[in-house]
Amino acid sequence: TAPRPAIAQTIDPSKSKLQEVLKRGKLIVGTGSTNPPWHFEDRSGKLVGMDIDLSRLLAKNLFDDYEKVEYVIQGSDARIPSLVTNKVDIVVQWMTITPGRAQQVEFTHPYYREGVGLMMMAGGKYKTFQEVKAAGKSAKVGAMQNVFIEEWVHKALPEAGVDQFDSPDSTLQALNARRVDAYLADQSAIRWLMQQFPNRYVEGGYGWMPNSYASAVRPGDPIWLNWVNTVYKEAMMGVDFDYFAASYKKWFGIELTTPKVGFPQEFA
Amino acid sequence: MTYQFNFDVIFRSFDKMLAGLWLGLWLAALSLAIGTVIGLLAAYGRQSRLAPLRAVVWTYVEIIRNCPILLLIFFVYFGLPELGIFFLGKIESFVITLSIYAGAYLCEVFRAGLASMPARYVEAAKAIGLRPVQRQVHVVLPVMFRITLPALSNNLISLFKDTSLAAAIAIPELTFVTRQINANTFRVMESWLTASALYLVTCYAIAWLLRRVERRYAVIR
Amino acid sequence: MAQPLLRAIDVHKRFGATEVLKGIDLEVQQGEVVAIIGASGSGKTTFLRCINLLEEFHQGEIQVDGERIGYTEGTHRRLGETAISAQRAKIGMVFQSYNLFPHMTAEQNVTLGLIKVQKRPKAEAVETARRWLDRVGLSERRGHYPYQLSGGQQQRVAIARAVAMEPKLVLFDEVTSALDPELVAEVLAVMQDLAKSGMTMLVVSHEMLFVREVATRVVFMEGGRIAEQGPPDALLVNPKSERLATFLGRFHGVFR
Amino acid sequence: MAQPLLRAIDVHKRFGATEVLKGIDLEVQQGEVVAIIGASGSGKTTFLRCINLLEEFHQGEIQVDGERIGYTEGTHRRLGETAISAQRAKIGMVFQSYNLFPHMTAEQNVTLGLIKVQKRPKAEAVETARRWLDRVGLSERRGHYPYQLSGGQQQRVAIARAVAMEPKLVLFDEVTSALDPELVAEVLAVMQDLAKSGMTMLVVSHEMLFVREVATRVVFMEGGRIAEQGPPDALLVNPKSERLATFLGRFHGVFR
Amino acid sequence: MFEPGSFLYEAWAARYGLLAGLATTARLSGITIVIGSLIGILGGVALSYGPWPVRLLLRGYVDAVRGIPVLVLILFSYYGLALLGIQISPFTAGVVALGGFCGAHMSETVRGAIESIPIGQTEAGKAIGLTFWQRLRYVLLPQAIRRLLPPWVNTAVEMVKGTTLLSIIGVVELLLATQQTIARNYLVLQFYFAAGMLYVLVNFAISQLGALIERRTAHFRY
Ligand SMILES: Nc1ncnc2c1ncn2[C@@H]1O[C@H](COP(=O)(O)OP(=O)(O)OP(=O)(O)O)[C@@H](O)[C@H]1O
Ligand SMILES: Nc1ncnc2c1ncn2[C@@H]1O[C@H](COP(=O)(O)OP(=O)(O)OP(=O)(O)O)[C@@H](O)[C@H]1O
Ligand SMILES: [Mg+2]
Ligand SMILES: [Mg+2]
Repeated sequence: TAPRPAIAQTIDPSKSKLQEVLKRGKLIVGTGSTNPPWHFEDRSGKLVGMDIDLSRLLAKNLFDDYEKVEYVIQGSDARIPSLVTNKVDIVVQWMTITPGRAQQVEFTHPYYREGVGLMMMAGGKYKTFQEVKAAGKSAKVGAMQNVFIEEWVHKALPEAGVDQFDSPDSTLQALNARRVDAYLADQSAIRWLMQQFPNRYVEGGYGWMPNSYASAVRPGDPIWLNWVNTVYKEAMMGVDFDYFAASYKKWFGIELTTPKVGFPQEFA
Repeated sequence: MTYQFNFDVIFRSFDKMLAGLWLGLWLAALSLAIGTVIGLLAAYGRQSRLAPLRAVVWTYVEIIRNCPILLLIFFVYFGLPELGIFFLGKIESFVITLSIYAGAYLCEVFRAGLASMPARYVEAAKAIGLRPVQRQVHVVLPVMFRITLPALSNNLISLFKDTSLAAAIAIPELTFVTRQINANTFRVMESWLTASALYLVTCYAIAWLLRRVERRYAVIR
Repeated sequence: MAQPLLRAIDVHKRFGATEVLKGIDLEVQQGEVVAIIGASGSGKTTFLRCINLLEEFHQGEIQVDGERIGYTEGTHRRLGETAISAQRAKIGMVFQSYNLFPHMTAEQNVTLGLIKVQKRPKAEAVETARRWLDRVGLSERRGHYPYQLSGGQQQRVAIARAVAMEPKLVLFDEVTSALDPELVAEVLAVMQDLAKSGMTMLVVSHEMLFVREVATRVVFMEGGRIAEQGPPDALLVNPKSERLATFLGRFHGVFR
Repeated sequence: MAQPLLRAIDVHKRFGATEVLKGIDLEVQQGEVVAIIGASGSGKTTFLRCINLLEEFHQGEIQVDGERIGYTEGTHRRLGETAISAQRAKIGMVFQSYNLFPHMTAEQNVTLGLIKVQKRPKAEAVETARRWLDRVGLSERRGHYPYQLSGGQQQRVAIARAVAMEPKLVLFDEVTSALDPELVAEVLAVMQDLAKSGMTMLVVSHEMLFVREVATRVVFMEGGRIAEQGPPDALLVNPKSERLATFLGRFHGVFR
Repeated sequence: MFEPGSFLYEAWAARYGLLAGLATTARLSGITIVIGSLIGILGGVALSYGPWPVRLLLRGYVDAVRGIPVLVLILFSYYGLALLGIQISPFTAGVVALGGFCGAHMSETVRGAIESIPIGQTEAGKAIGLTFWQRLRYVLLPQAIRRLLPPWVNTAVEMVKGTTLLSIIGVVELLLATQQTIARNYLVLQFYFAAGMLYVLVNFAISQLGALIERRTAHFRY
């Protein structure tokens, strides 16, 4: 075959998702509705959470209106198909970046670094990570389904048994029903639960297995990806920092320090 | 069409899928066996002269048949231990759930079978002097089983399809394995296509086998 | 006269409010072949079913071989199921619709009662079954299931099943009416053969030609009572009562 | 002689490889009552079903009232469903198993064809149905469903349903063989009444007594062919062929 | 008893969401059952009387759809169709998948019911000159209804239960609405139990309705 010129696709800006969204007048976001503090319904039935705040920020930067978002609620299984089949403009749904997934979708800048930890019943058999570890084979850990999950658990707890569930509330229920001794979850989720039920659970006091959360878009559209990245970066480092910091405080209880002025920290 | 199919990642995990399929078959067969016993007892219970017994069986059948099985699985697995009633592993608790579920359906199947049992067979059995239990064992049950065989095979097939719900409590049958592959590769289309082909082929195989059994034991009435 | 094999004394039977049997008295001696004729609804089938305890009756008494059937005294205390089963085993019954067990071969149909009721060893039961199937001309069909047999063959298996247990009395309820004329002939031949061998039989039939050929005595039932009885030639050719004459109307010219 | 109402010319019919009708030729005049007798399997039912187009035949031709039935030419071009339905409407048929519509009352069974096929106004159809139900002695039962009627009554409704449409020809297939003698008498009376009124009928029956009473001509079928025919008294009493004599064997003593 | 965190308080707080979920479940089931029944009647008649190519095609549809778990059908109608360029809402995709599933089962039911009617009925209809459609309309279907009703009710109940699977493509029906409530208050058992009872109630009502119609049409026997 003939050698292809180095820049085969000259990018036509008018074909970008960005133009499509602007013309449409609203943003279509794929997300979930059952995973606090990321995306869930509050008592009034409104979707709220960290992922929702980010979606609203995107809308504000597109249309100067936080409300111009249409949420397509979907299960975790649906995150990639709905992008591939063009059902949504972007998926903002606590997506862990993996190189495997990156072969099919393009990830934005990460907006949260997550680790996993253990949570146990306050009156349960074990109260700390160390106790679980010491229990060895006789301890059983419950976790959300994920192909790496056994590997992750065994990194810190080489002998513990693992039970996998397909939703966070099933997993939590397994802990409540004492089907498992400890609940392995994202530390953000554990923090949230501890906050919701102050005396019911105890936290293991150890976190491991860092992984990054980002949004994802359909591959092959650098203009759209770049625009979303710009919004995310300026939320973490620039003009929208106050909004972003307020969300962090609200959902994770984390106080962010104001980015230093001077040399841009991200390139330091 | 913009999507590029890629089955390689699926076939790398194909042995796991087959193991999941095999497990599902076992769960279905076991549940059918236990469900048959429950269903038979319940069917006789509904014909009982004791009104309270009839009422209990009726309530059991109506509640179980009308409740989504996913919710039943949750109750048995999560609910009973929290209420301090029972403690079982996930496989056991799933088999119990599915058996109770199957029992409710089979109760209706057997009841219909008993009702459509021509009275003349019982009379012929009486006429040669068989005692009540002998009449049930040698005439009523064998004939009823043959009459209900098609319904039994349908039930086995739907039980097999229902084992896909065991994924909800982390039993590694086919659906669970497929979801695992999804979570890893996000090849959702490919993995579900493969899984449904496996389901379809298996259902056909079961149906074909059972039709042979039906033909073997057919009763021309 | 010897003790009658069957004695029915004033048997009454109701379905709900309607009385179907209004006092049947009948004695049948060992070796007799008694045919019961009568209009539809006159109670013939019901009477046979009472003898075999497939129906309960409400008054009167039935004795078979001197033993009271179904009740310990009057019609108040019904016997237990086990005792009743034992009594039924002494009475054979052949049904209009054959009622063969559809999941068993001809041979298994015959051996079931021999093995489970009479507790005979399996080998002996099979031996007996084969002898009887032979006698009704079905030795080659013993491995066949009922649906593989013609109506006449099924009915002959049913007869073998009943008589193989060597009952004191065999009841036949319209055993030929589901059959076409050629199959009727098959069954008729078997029954005549049995009659000759001295078996006591009670036969309900609508087929007057058949009745005349097989019966030693004919009983005419009418409205739940026995209206007339006598030897076939006398009864069928010269009916005494008006009602029987009407009933036989169509055959009147035939039996001369 | 007038044009025959029914003319069958060399009718052949196969089921798979076996030829069941091997060339039937028959002419029936207006007002005749022709009985068809013969051994089981000789093709009687099949012939009736060919006339009414419930079976396709493979060779030959059938005409009813001068009109070729079922095919436009030879046996190659079968008529369309609508045309066939129209032809069937001119031929009544009464089945052995009655085949009443179980979800309709006696009256509705009779009016269905009048209203939907003959497009008569409802009131007139009901009027006609009542007249016919009256005539077969069922005026009081017209509101009853089939399961509420006895076999004889059901069969009479079936006859009313067939004749109410005033067909040129009525086919009866063993209409009495599911009935007991008294019910047979009921149906026989109705048929004799119809015969007297000049209706053309083709009657298949195993009941020789019945045949002798009702038929003006008897046709004996044997192995898919018409073997012998003639007036009943001649044919039944003095059969010419050996085969018919054997067939009549059991009745031989009867018809003297 | 009524403080935040108690079941009654949370249930009251979530009432609109749960009722909306129930309404979606009802609407979905209703539409699905109607569509499925229409497909079923046409499919059943075609399976019994259609020319062989039609029968073959339908047989393929019926057998395939009945051999695949409903969940997979749902994923196909939502994402599979999208791959072919047909974009439909999750609700519509649910209707397509469940309606197709229901239709396959109903076709089989209708075929069975029609074929269980003795051949003599068809012949008697022919003998008085009724055309094909008249026989269907006046003789076969009225009798088939009776045999149809019990399996029809069963399938209807299955459909109601099957709507739970649409939560995966984001149709907020009763189960997903329940899960959304649970995600907020973690009263897992209580809310699953409540949802279960709602399903039982709805389905029980359907069965009772079926039984009522059955009694109404029981004015004849065989
Ligand atoms: N189970 C029943 N319930 C109510 N009535 C019944 C029952 N069985 C029979 N009868 C009625 O009892 C009467 C006698 O019935 P039976 O069957 O003994 O008559 P039959 O002489 O054998 O008539 P057929 O010649 O028609 O067989 C009939 O009027 C019948 O309707
Ligand atoms: N649908 C069919 N397929 C194959 N063979 C058939 C079919 N219908 C009838 N036959 C055969 O055709 C022959 C004639 O049958 P038909 O029913 O016409 O006989 P018949 O004279 O009416 O007998 P019967 O007195 O028993 O009613 C029989 O050998 C029968 O087995
Ligand atoms: Mg009787
Ligand atoms: Mg015939």
